[in-house]
Amino acid sequence: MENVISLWHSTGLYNFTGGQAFMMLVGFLLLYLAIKKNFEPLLLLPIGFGAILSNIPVAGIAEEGGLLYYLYFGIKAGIFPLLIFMGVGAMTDFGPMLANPKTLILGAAAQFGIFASLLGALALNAIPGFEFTLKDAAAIGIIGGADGPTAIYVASKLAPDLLGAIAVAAYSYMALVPLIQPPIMRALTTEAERKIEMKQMRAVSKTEKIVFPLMLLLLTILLLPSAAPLIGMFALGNLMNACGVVERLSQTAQNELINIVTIFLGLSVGSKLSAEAFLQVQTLGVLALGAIAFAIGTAAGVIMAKIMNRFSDTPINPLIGAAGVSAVPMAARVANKIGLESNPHNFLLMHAMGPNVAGVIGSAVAAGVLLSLIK
Amino acid sequence: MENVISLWHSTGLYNFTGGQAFMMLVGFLLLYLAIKKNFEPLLLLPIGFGAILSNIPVAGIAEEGGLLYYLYFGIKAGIFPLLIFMGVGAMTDFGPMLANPKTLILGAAAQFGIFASLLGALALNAIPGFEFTLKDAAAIGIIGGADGPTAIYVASKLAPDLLGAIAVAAYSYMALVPLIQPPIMRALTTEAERKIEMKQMRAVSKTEKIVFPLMLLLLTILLLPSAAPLIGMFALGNLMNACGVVERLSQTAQNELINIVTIFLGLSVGSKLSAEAFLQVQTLGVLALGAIAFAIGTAAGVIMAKIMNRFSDTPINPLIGAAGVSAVPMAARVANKIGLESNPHNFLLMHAMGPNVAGVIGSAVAAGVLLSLIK
Amino acid sequence: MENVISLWHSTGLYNFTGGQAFMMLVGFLLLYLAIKKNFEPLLLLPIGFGAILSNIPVAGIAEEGGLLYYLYFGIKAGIFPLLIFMGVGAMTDFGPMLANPKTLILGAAAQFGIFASLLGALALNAIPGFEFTLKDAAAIGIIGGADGPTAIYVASKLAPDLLGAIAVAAYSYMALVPLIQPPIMRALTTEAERKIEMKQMRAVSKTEKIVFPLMLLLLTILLLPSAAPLIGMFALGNLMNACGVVERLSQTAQNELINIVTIFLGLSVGSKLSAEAFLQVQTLGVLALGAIAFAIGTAAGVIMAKIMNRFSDTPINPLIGAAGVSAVPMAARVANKIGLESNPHNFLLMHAMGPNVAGVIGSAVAAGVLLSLIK
Amino acid sequence: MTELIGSGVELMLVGMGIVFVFLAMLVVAIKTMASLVQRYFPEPPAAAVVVPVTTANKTDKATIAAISAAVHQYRSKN
Amino acid sequence: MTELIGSGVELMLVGMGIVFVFLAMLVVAIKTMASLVQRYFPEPPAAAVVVPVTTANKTDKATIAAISAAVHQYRSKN
Amino acid sequence: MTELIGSGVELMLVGMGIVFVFLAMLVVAIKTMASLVQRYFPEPPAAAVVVPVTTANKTDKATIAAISAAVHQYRSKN
Ligand code: NA
Ligand code: NA
Ligand code: NA
Repeated sequence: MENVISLWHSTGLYNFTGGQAFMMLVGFLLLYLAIKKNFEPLLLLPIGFGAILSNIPVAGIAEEGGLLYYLYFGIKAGIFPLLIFMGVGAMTDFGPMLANPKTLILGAAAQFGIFASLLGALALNAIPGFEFTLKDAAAIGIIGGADGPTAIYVASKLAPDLLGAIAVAAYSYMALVPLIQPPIMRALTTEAERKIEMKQMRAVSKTEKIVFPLMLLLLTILLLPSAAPLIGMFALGNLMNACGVVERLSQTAQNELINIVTIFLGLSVGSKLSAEAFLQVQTLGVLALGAIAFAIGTAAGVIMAKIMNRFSDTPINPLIGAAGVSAVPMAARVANKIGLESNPHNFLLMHAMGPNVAGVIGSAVAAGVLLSLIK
Repeated sequence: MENVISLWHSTGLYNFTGGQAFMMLVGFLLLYLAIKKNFEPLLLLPIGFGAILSNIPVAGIAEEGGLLYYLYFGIKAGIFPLLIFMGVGAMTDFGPMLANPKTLILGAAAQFGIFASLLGALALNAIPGFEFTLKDAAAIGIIGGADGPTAIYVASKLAPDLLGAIAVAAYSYMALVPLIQPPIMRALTTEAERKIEMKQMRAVSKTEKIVFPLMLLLLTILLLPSAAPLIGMFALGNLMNACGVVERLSQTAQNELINIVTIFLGLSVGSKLSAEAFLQVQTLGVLALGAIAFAIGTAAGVIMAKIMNRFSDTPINPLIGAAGVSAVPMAARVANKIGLESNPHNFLLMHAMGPNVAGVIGSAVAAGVLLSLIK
Repeated sequence: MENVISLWHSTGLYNFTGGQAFMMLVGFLLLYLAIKKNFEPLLLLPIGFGAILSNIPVAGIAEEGGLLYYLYFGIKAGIFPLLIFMGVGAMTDFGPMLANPKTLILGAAAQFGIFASLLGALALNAIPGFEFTLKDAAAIGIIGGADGPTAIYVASKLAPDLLGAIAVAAYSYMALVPLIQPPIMRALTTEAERKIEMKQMRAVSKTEKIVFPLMLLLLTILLLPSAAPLIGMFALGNLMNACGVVERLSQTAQNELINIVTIFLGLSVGSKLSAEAFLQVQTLGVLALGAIAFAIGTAAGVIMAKIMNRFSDTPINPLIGAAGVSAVPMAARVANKIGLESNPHNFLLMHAMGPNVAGVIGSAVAAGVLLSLIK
Repeated sequence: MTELIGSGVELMLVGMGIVFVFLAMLVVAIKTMASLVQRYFPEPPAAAVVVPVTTANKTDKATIAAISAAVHQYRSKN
Repeated sequence: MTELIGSGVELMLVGMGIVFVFLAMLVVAIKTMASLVQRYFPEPPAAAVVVPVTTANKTDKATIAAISAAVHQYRSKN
Repeated sequence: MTELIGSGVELMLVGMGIVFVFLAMLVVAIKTMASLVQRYFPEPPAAAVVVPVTTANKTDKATIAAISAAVHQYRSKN
């Protein structure tokens, strides 16, 4: 009898708090979005599952001694996002960007979304209930970088409490890029602009692809060493792939290693979706500001592309500016699709890949600035 | 000369203790069973090798600062068994069980072996030399779950000193299922019963396979959160495989990740095969009780199947009850083989897979009960 | 304005020290050698990159809390070199050595390079500026083992400060084997000796290949337990491959696992290439002695092969003695190539593989002696 | 000693009880789920495998196709 | 509050400035690099890659080709 | 200093001694093992010959082994 009572006292039903139940629903919602809506499933499925696991009463999976507690160390120490960034680097082809380097400027412009939403977060403090510090605001702004590992890395350094909400927002909006971007892109461009065909790109030599990551690293070292962990690991992965002499390391970095780390990272991020941290009015702010960041970044990229088109000797289709937010390769595909609607013979995909990968560099640079200036 | 003497004093020959030598023999025996007798070689080979390495005098491979000391942390923290369980989940097809859910009851019945041998361990205390605590008894009983990661997980929490013996017993008896089960199955069934043909199963939709792991997790959360780490990771692996949208994570979980963790887990389990811990009369008790647990579990499964066959509207071949102990997929194959002996047109394999995978859930539930009630 | 100044103060340009700049050049040089000259790129690329990352001012990637700081734990604890050795063991075929066991003696002779350069390091102390301890000298000598993981393992135990220089020297000279060895081989042999054709080898059974790693381990345990971690993990990998029943573990050990660990090990070794540790006159000593160690090892192997040829009933081509330094499989290929120059019908490759893999055992044994005798 | 055996017996009764209750509830849950799925999300048993797999991994497939196309293009270009 | 906003505005100006300066310098660096490479290490677009790749990664290439063949085979079978 | 050199010389003598003794014992052990295996566990040379002789293309073999392992693994799984 004693046992039965003690067993009843150890059930989830007896111990549930409303917050835990709600966060589990959030977890199931993320699983639904991942599986049924195909929202960045590689990340949102483990994140959603981690949210469920960490909110189970009694089990203590995210508390000291639990699995997610140990895995979270990989985020706290910055190991997981950096290893993922290495794998992403190994998967990235800088060819289109090297063929048309001025598209880098589009990748710079789109980072405006980061700083605009940073400012937005600070402005939200005017509303009672919001009390974002500068660190919080910077971590929220980085959602606008549209780059998962960068967002997680920055949030884990500046605002670990917001990490769950920030990661969820970042990956959700990346999945929503095909919905968020097109109206903005259409509103800011004329039909004539969308019809612009771009010049065939030159071929990029293997040497250039090998030298580029080293050059990128060198510039980072000289100017912005606080971005060196992110850009360094990205450049390492890219170099491993480009140089062709360590093929087996490159393959492992972009397959098994990134897969293992993705499972662990997703679960650990999910473990930050606790009721105390997530069920705050601040979370609504994070979600709203994240969407704004994506929208502003898209607009900034398109407008910059329009300006460049005016002054450039070769035509630039403004649609490819939207790809500057990164969200590789989704944003480039969106640019291609909108371009095809106006001109069925206009394939913008490769042209949009330039600003797209430049956006990854751009947001890593922005992350370095934030990490360096905000103490 | 000094060097030569100091060298002689540093040889294994000079430093060997009888216990270490004996444990090394145990290690070599395990290697022999793994390689020549094909006894669960994926686990018993690393376990045997770990036993040898950890009993080398002077080298201190399992002592602080040694490789196995560090690897063992993965067991102490529960990380390795849970990651293996995730991989096993990704490899498990619940289709046959979902097509015929009442076979779950067989997976429940076969867990009787766990509790019977728990009781047996306590009864053994009547014999001088045995002093099993309730925790020890529970850890021994879980051998009857016929599921390696579950046994290791429970033993690492309740009785780390017995971990080596328990893991060895669990994997050895799983390998011996084709010898242990058939006589019991034949003794408890009539020729007519063994000839029973079962109805062709219905097809199970993909949606059911996706919903099931979530439903299983939900029930665990509500009723038995102490089983949530085990069942949660199992459900995660299963969901990753069933949902089809994270194929690369699922493949990594059931290949490279489980392989890496298996090597580490095996070596670390082997490091618990030290002379002090293993060369106890208790170990004989563990080995004997483990065998009893398998036998009783098998019998309970068969008897329950006979009872169900009496009351069921569709015929149930009692042989498939034996598969309820889990030992996937060996026990299901044994049921199939014994069935074919009596009726060469009777393919029970798929029907036995239902109770077989149900047994995995059953022993994880039993583990949850033990972990929850024994403090 | 304040921000701009603070940003300038946080640039690499402002914070660079001469030492850091120099070490970065060393890192870039290693990348150049790896990518353009194909010098052991699997190791020298990550090592070079690690050298660059760890010398970035401000970023602190190799300091407490940085990525390379955490990764370095895997070397400090001996985990990475041992896991790599397991993978190397899984890739090693002892067949040629088992077919012709007396070639093991060649693998023994070539270890003379280790002890000669150990002595050389102590002699260098006569020159002001050099102050090598016995531990330092032993760690330097092990470069002559021509075996990366063994050198890193020993250096991490005896002389962590020299680890960077030792690892770089070991891998560089392994890459330079086709340049270092031929002149020595030609100088010590006559044209007639180089023309010697060797007898076709006998076939080696699978049983022998399974028993050998266990026998090797047993001998190590009895005589030299201090070599047991290295030889144990090597034997484990070899056994996993030879036994054929744990194919999936063996494949993972020699592919994904070794690749992951190679990336981590390389980066961590690179993190030991700091200005303070590397920019010492001692480093020049390490580099010089390493080259001498390779040369003496080669000579000792060739001379021993000449002696054996005189007393053996079957002819032995002295060139295969050079393969005894290990540097698998480069040294065996060099022996084959030089042999072909003198006799275009003389294929020495398989005959040279015997001393080649024996050299791996030989240097692990030498490592055990050093670790055991030097306190 | 007897007390310990008593705890063991109690543990056995409670434990087997929980295991049966849990798995029995799972049986009910599975049956309910199956009928709900068959009513609201019916899948033609044959097509069931073919259709969802292709839709589900569409992006992965597309990605792989795109990547391999890119690789081929890259190789032919260089 | 206003002070915080002030910091934010400053951060935005400095931050976007750095991002633009950094990427603009990268543009210059890439262009310089491209012209240097094309002058001193010209590669005939077709052959350039074929030769070094085949010598350096011969085995890796073969491995990848074999694996991708196996994967295709596997897919077509399943 | 001289003392250190002395230790070094001693280390060299002992070290090379151990290395030779160890590998010489291994030679004896291998020969004993080989004759025991050939007497008590003889294997038809047909299968054995193929493996060591072709080690020249070790990588190709390894590749094939890896692929066939992968294929087997796939098959056993599916
Ligand atoms: Na970005
Ligand atoms: Na079970
Ligand atoms: Na060697």
